[in-house]
Amino acid sequence: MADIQYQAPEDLAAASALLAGAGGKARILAGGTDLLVQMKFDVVEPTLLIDIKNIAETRTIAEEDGGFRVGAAVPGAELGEDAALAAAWPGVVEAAELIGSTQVQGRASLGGNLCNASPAADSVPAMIAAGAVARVIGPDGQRDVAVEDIATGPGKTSLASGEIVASIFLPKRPANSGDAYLRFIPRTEMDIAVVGVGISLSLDGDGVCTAARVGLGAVAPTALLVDAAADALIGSKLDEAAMDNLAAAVSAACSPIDDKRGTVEFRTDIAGVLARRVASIAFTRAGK
Amino acid sequence: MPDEVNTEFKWVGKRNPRPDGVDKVTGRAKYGADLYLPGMLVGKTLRSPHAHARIKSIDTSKAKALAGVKAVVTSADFPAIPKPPGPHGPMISDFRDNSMNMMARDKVLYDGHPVAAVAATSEKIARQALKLIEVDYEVLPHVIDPVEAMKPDAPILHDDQVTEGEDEKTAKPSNVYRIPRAQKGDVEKGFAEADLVIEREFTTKAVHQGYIEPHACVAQASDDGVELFCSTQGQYVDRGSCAKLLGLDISKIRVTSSEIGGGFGGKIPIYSEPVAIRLAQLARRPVKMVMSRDEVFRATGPTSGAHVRIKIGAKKDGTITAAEGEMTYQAGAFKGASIGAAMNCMFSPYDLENIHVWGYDVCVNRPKVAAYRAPGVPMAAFGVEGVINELADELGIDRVDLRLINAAKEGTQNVMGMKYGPIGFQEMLEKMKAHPHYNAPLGENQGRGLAAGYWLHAGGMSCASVNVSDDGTVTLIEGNPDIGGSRASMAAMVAEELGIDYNKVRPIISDTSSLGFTFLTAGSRVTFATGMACVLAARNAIKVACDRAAQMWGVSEEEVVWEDGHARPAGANVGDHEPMSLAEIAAKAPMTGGPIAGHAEINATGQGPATGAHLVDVEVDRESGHVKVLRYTVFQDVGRAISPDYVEGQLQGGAVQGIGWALNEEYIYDDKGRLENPGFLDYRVPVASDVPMIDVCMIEVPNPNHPYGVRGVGETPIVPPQAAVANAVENAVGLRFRDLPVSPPKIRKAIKDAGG
Amino acid sequence: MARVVFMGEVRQYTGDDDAVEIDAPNVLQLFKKLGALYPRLAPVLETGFAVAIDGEVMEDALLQRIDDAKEIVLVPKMEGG
Amino acid sequence: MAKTHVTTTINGDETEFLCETEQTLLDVLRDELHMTGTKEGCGTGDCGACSVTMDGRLICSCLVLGVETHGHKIETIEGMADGDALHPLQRNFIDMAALQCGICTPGVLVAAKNLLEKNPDPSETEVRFWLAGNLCRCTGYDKIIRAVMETAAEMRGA
Repeated sequence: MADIQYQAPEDLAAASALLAGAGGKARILAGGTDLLVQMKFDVVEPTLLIDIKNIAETRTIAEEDGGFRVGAAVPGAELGEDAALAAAWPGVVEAAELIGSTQVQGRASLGGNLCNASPAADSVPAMIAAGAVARVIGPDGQRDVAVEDIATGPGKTSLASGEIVASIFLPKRPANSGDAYLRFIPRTEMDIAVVGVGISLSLDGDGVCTAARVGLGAVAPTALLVDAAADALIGSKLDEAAMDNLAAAVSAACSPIDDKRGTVEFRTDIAGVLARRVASIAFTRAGK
Repeated sequence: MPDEVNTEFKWVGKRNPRPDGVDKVTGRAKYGADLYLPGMLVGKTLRSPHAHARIKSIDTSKAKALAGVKAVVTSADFPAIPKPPGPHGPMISDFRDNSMNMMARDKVLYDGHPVAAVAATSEKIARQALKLIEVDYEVLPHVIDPVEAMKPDAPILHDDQVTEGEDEKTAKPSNVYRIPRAQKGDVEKGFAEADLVIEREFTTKAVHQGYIEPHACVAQASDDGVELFCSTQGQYVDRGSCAKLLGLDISKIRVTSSEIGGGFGGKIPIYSEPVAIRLAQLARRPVKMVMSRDEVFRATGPTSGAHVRIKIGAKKDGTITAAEGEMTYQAGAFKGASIGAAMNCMFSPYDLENIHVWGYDVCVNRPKVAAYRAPGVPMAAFGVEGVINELADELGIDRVDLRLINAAKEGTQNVMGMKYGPIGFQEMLEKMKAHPHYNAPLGENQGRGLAAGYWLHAGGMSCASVNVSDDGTVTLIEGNPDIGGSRASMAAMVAEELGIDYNKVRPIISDTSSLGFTFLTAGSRVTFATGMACVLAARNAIKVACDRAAQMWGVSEEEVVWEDGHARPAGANVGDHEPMSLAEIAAKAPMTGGPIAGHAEINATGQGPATGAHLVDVEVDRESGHVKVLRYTVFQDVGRAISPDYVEGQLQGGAVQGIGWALNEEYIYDDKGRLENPGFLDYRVPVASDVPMIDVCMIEVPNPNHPYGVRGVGETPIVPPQAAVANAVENAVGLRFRDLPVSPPKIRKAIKDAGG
Repeated sequence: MARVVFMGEVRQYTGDDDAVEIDAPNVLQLFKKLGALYPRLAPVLETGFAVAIDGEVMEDALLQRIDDAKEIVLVPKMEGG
Repeated sequence: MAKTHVTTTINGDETEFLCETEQTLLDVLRDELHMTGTKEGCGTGDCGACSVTMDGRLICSCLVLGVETHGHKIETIEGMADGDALHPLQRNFIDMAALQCGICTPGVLVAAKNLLEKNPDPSETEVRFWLAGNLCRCTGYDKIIRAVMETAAEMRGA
């Protein structure tokens, strides 16, 4: 068994260079709450760990263009403690705070949750709904990528060799907007989402939905952006008919698997149920 | 919470702080994995990835050649134990099974079955060595479900096993090991007399004890003997098993029990202990073996998943005329499902004329089951109590009233022939009916469930020593690992007997060489049986103290009594001598004949019934099937609560384990027979936010067979919750649930199928 | 003289006899006589069964006197957790 | 190879150790420093028995590498009492019988202390959710929650 090297560079370029130079045998260490477990069970066997937490950009939350740039390694607990962020994007913050226990919250990050590429990652549907954009740093410079385009399958991402997600940008929230995220789990805490739904929407002065994004988790190989579900809401006041259409569109978008956490039938059914509830919360928030 | 009105005793029945409390809140207490010795090696186990396979060969040469590897063992390094002659009867103690479970010989029988082990200088090298062991398997068809395993064409786990009672020479091999049976009266006649007969089938999944501390041990060995430090529910039983499996003299092995981080029955069997000893013998260095959590789930005892068929007949007035139960239990890879206990207990809260119960003990490709809190009973009681609740609804009789009509009372004889002495079941049911919880209003989608349960504590062998120091303080030595505060109970009883301050009694758990044999911390026996030994040891010490006082006063022994911590003159000599305290007598001990001490070696007997009943409210999210437990009240006849704090804790803990069993816990296997959820992430034990406060209502009907009236309390509370919770869900949604866990997908599907 | 009652699974070893009258001073002697009467029962008696002597269950109590016992039931032993 | 040299502060004491990259903080505390008060129940962040704080933040020490703790401040159960004076939580856990086997207790205490530092007046629900990552299989949580609530009240009054 080869020894595992550990590096904690202080800038992104150095981190990217290390990653690119390791020929696929390196892993980025943010919160580590997934990576360490995968290493324990030999799911991944890296020869180099690149800890990005000594890099300032990955550890800070900053307001930018009326939105928020959240460092990829900022732990979930810090998101909730940032009052402005929590007020602007309560759904994203709630979703991030649902990841694991209080203890896990002390480490787990948006960047890690995104790049771990689990279809059931709680924060990802919420970020998709929020229109979040990942800033990717690589050997060829930086690029901005919609979060829904990061994961390509369970455990797989579109990141090229040497590329690192450095931060997540949550855009300026229009007036009369709100977001929310709910997941279904059998217990009240500590479970992986059986289904997760994030919705962000905007209303006009009459309470008519003018824009919406619906993110869906744990029902397909990656978290999904469901345009048809958003279309069901846009132009409505989220009346019963719109909600029915939303639920139907969400259920239609599901292509889940039967596994130890849920059946196809249950997941498809619950996705619709959750979508109604999430839309209702987002609607209320938008109206405030 | 009960008040502190007990004025009969000074220490018994009081909320005394536990003697091991400070060590346990400061991190000083030493659990199984907490011992580090110089030169200690790390032991690791290679486990089967297959549910069922023949081992064609094992090549350990590469592992042995790895630098840092000090020993490698396979089954070849342990004595082969011959098949014991049958029949075995109700108590199976088959060391050949235990040996083959510890380390597979010809076949692996479940995912996680040990096939080899290594000891190395570091965890990293040990893990690497495991990867270098080459095992050539011939994968065989496997069977996970006991009903499938009973079919004629099912894969056979043991070619040399025939169903007990059949001729070993002519019978075909079978996965069914035994079909135990118990009968009372005439059920056919009883069913004929019934106005209503309800017959239902129930299923439950295998569930794990889920103790938070994984199995852990440290072994040292030389030609002089073996030292084993381990987390166990019984150091003496462990010692015996290790001696048998290794071919050693019992007296050459000293087992010291660490503090134990939960057991619930699951730390009765031995797993890695003999392996660690063998590795230590070969390496000539101490070896520590600590299981990972996935090893705990994959390879240590869950309790049986079960198929249960219950048939009960009753008259219109609610009198039950006959009861029948058929149980099919998973034994796991080796025989020994707890059907006997299920038969003993399932109908035993009730006074019934006609009972017939039987069951099938079925081997399947799963880990060998271990005892889990009232082993075998919750699955059967789930069915029995479910049918009784349905009977009550059909007959239009209140669920508690139906139980009251049929409640066991003093003199009731159960199906096993045990006749009850004083029993608090009727009183408890009356208390439940009168409790505010019983008639509290329920909201929309909320339901209330209830169920009863029965267990009886075990007796068995226990030893205790009471040594009085020359300052009058006392060391109490007993042999049961303290799993939930038993030191406090032992110390309270001894302080009570001696009439000294509770804090002057220091209870110590002995190693196996320092005190005579003491049976397990199990079967709700410790406070009953070992408590009795402690009381007798204290009384024997008092005898010595009184004798010394008598000699010092120059009177006869009969003229001295022990009262309130003092030897006092009695009879004609009253007033002639000042009473002497224990401390005063002890101070003179060196010059009056030697130390003051008492000891007791007993086999406690005098089992008494311990009955309970639970009341629970839930709210069901009809759209998702999610269940929230809103309110929970446990009622139990506890005999006498020596340490009310810890008795309440047992009742609360048992209830919450039962809630987990009812709602979310289950072993899930894939189609290759591999366990899919060997971790706390997907094996979902209740977390703090899942449950409400668990209210406790203790009824104290003392057990006449114990000096302080103790009944075992630890196991009964896991018997009622499964049926009570399912009943509450039924009550909330108006549908019946007979398949545990009553998990959200099942509830949602049932509601949907019913048009909701 | 005590009436020894076979309830349930004991009958698997007694050829379906459901009771027998036996005179014995203690449980050990009782087991010896039972074992002689029912050879299949002999090997499992001490390891597998307790006795309920007029309703009171006594486990592993071979020396228990039973001179005055009226009814003795063989009770299968069970394990706890 | 080369183990990494790490300097941390543990319970106020500057502590140096050598560790391999894959050794977690839990491994270091137990196997290298023999501070065994921090327990391992699962090694995957699902049980909370290994709870410690790092720079005041509650974490599972099984989900942090030893090498990651360089320059950080760690607090464990061993640092909770002030000499012989138990922390009020520790005292109330004994007095209110909030432990049975005791294996989860160090983690629960560390987590509860961290909660009360952030929220001196938590509701029962807040306590339950904060401690949801600390599994206890013995108590059914009742007495743990009561002891934390009682301690919070006591500390607010003090």
